[in-house]
Amino acid sequence: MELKFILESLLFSAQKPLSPPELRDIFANAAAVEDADATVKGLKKTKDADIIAALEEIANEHEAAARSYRLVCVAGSWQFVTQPEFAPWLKALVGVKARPSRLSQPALETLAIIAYRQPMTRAEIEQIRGVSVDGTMQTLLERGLVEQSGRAEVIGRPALYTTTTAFLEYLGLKRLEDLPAADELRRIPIEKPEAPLTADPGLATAAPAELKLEEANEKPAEAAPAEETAQ
Amino acid sequence: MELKFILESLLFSAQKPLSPPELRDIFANAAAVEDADATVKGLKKTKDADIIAALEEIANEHEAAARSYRLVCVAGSWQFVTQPEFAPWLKALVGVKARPSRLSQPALETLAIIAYRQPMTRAEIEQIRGVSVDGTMQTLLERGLVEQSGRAEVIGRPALYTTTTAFLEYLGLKRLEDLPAADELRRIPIEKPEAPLTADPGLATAAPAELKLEEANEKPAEAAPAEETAQ
Amino acid sequence: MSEYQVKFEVFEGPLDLLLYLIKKEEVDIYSVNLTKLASQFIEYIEMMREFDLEIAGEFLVMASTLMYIKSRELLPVEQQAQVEDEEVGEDPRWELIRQLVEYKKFKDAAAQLQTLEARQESVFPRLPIKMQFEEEKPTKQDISVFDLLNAVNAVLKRFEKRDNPREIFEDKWTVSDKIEMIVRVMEKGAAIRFSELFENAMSRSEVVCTFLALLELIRLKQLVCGQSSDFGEIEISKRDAVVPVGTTPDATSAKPTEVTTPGDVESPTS
Repeated sequence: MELKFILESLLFSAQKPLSPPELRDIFANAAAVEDADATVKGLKKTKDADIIAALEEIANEHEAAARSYRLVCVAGSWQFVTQPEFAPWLKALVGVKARPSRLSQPALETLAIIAYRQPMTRAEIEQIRGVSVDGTMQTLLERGLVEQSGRAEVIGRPALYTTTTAFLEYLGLKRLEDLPAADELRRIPIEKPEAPLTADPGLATAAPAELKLEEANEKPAEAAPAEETAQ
Repeated sequence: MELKFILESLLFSAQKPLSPPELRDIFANAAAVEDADATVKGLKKTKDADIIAALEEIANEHEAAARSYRLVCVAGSWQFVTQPEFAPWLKALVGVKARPSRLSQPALETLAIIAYRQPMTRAEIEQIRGVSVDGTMQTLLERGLVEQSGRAEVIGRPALYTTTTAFLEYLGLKRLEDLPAADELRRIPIEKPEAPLTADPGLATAAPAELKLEEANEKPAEAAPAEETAQ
Repeated sequence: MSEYQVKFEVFEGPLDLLLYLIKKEEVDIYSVNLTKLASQFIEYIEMMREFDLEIAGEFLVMASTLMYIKSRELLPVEQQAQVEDEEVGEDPRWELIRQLVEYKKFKDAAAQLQTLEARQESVFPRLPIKMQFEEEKPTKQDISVFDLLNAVNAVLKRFEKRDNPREIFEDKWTVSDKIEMIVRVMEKGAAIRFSELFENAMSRSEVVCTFLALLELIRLKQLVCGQSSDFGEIEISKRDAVVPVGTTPDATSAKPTEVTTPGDVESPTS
């Protein structure tokens, strides 16, 4: 039996890269078994140099065979590896999650609203965005960027949403206060509508409101605390 | 990129045997990734038949290459395995395989009868073996090598037994058809010779010319149907 | 005798014993002398009795079958035929041969399964080194604070349009003013901190204008933003030599999706 193929079978089955000394030890251990046959015993003292020469020969043969894998030596240890062009399928095999696509504009807007005005109910967000946010909220929740953090003390007790630690990590922020222009943007008052739909269970505490930039100058103090204490 | 090599790289990297449907799913998952390129997307709907054909081609190529490993199909799933002659060194590498103890002679005989003639009732098995099979059936059932698979439509409705996927795995078989000498054993054409048995005391009972074991192969057609309907 | 004694333990049943006896005679099953075989079998049973071994029922049943066959064989041919006519079933000789042949085939098959079983013990499946792909969870490149601010802006803009058509943006500051201001500040060359841009802001509207101006400049690739570390402050620097801003863009034309690309945000401060 050729030394080459024995080495190949070992590297083929090994769960880690093997160095010539490790391979040599395997030959010695195999020969130490009680019922080891002559071939096994004969390879007991295989020299490192012979092992290396055989490994190089195997590597060359696999290179020439040009299949989907190669035998490579990394830092003195040998292992079989697949060729890089198969990565897309191998990722699907090992279950590496596909890189999530960039957040859509609606999702970003929803996230921004929650980030600057948390905690918010879904109805409040929808009031500001003017559209349903079911889909985008789902995305944000799935990605762990926002989470439910209690319930508003209003009719229907709707869920309140806040951003998560993961959200801060994604943005590389230490804390929410580090959001750019956080103070300013947070203080933009959200006024209650003239005829608040208080009976609507979907509506939340801070009745969704108008965002009047110019009015912010006139009365910044009143609206701000309510929003900020919630954080 | 060839389908063949993609499949090879997958089986080369998989931690367990993969079936054609599992491989097909990997193709679909790889294609679902956002930045999947045209090749990856193009293989999205690879058919099982194409996968199987490619797998068989790979297996043949490795057989022909006659290296230390092969691609094999066991119970419908494909995996790379090393050739048995390298076992002494692989045992030194990974340790002796954790495998249940070998089957006893009675268990093997009972298993063989079920494997070739399934489905079988206990009484039919005992008819062939000439002894009770209670103990061995118990062993085979406990080891998951055979299972009950319905009841025979005869008086008493006795249980019918068949072999399991674990049986194929235990013996490293692709499918039941690959059992050694399967054709011959399934339809043993043991026919009563046309010439009456000799009545002379001390002489051979049967007319030997008519009843040679080898002849079983030559005239399977007549006896076969009766045997095969039992399956 | 001693041979039987040793062998007895491994006979699976009467058929197994019969096959052993046939094999010992070195004849084909079909050519075996059943009379002789019957004698040997019964002799064996007798011996088992002598040794006080428990004899399984199957062996006794087989012994009686063999005795019957033997007695038949000893009858003259004419009488034998008569007996045969009276019988309902198969010729017991043939029946026994058939059973032996069939059992022999499965015994051989069992041996082949045993070979496969032994072979499988030596077959090692490849258990590859676990692959490691770099974790590709979203990083800060996926969402930047600018995306976020931009989104806020988009919301604010739409909100105003929808609910306050009559309200007029307080025009104290314009986005173009702020663009010019930022360009002026940046001409000095050094990178500045994001917060510096807002240090002197007097009102919300000024903050928003400044911010929109910044976004616009990033969009026009005049400026780049980045963080030197994950929790570092955002820094703004010039992309390269100042390119005069041709037309002052309208702030609303700064479509959010165009504002930053991951690459822009990512670029480290030089």
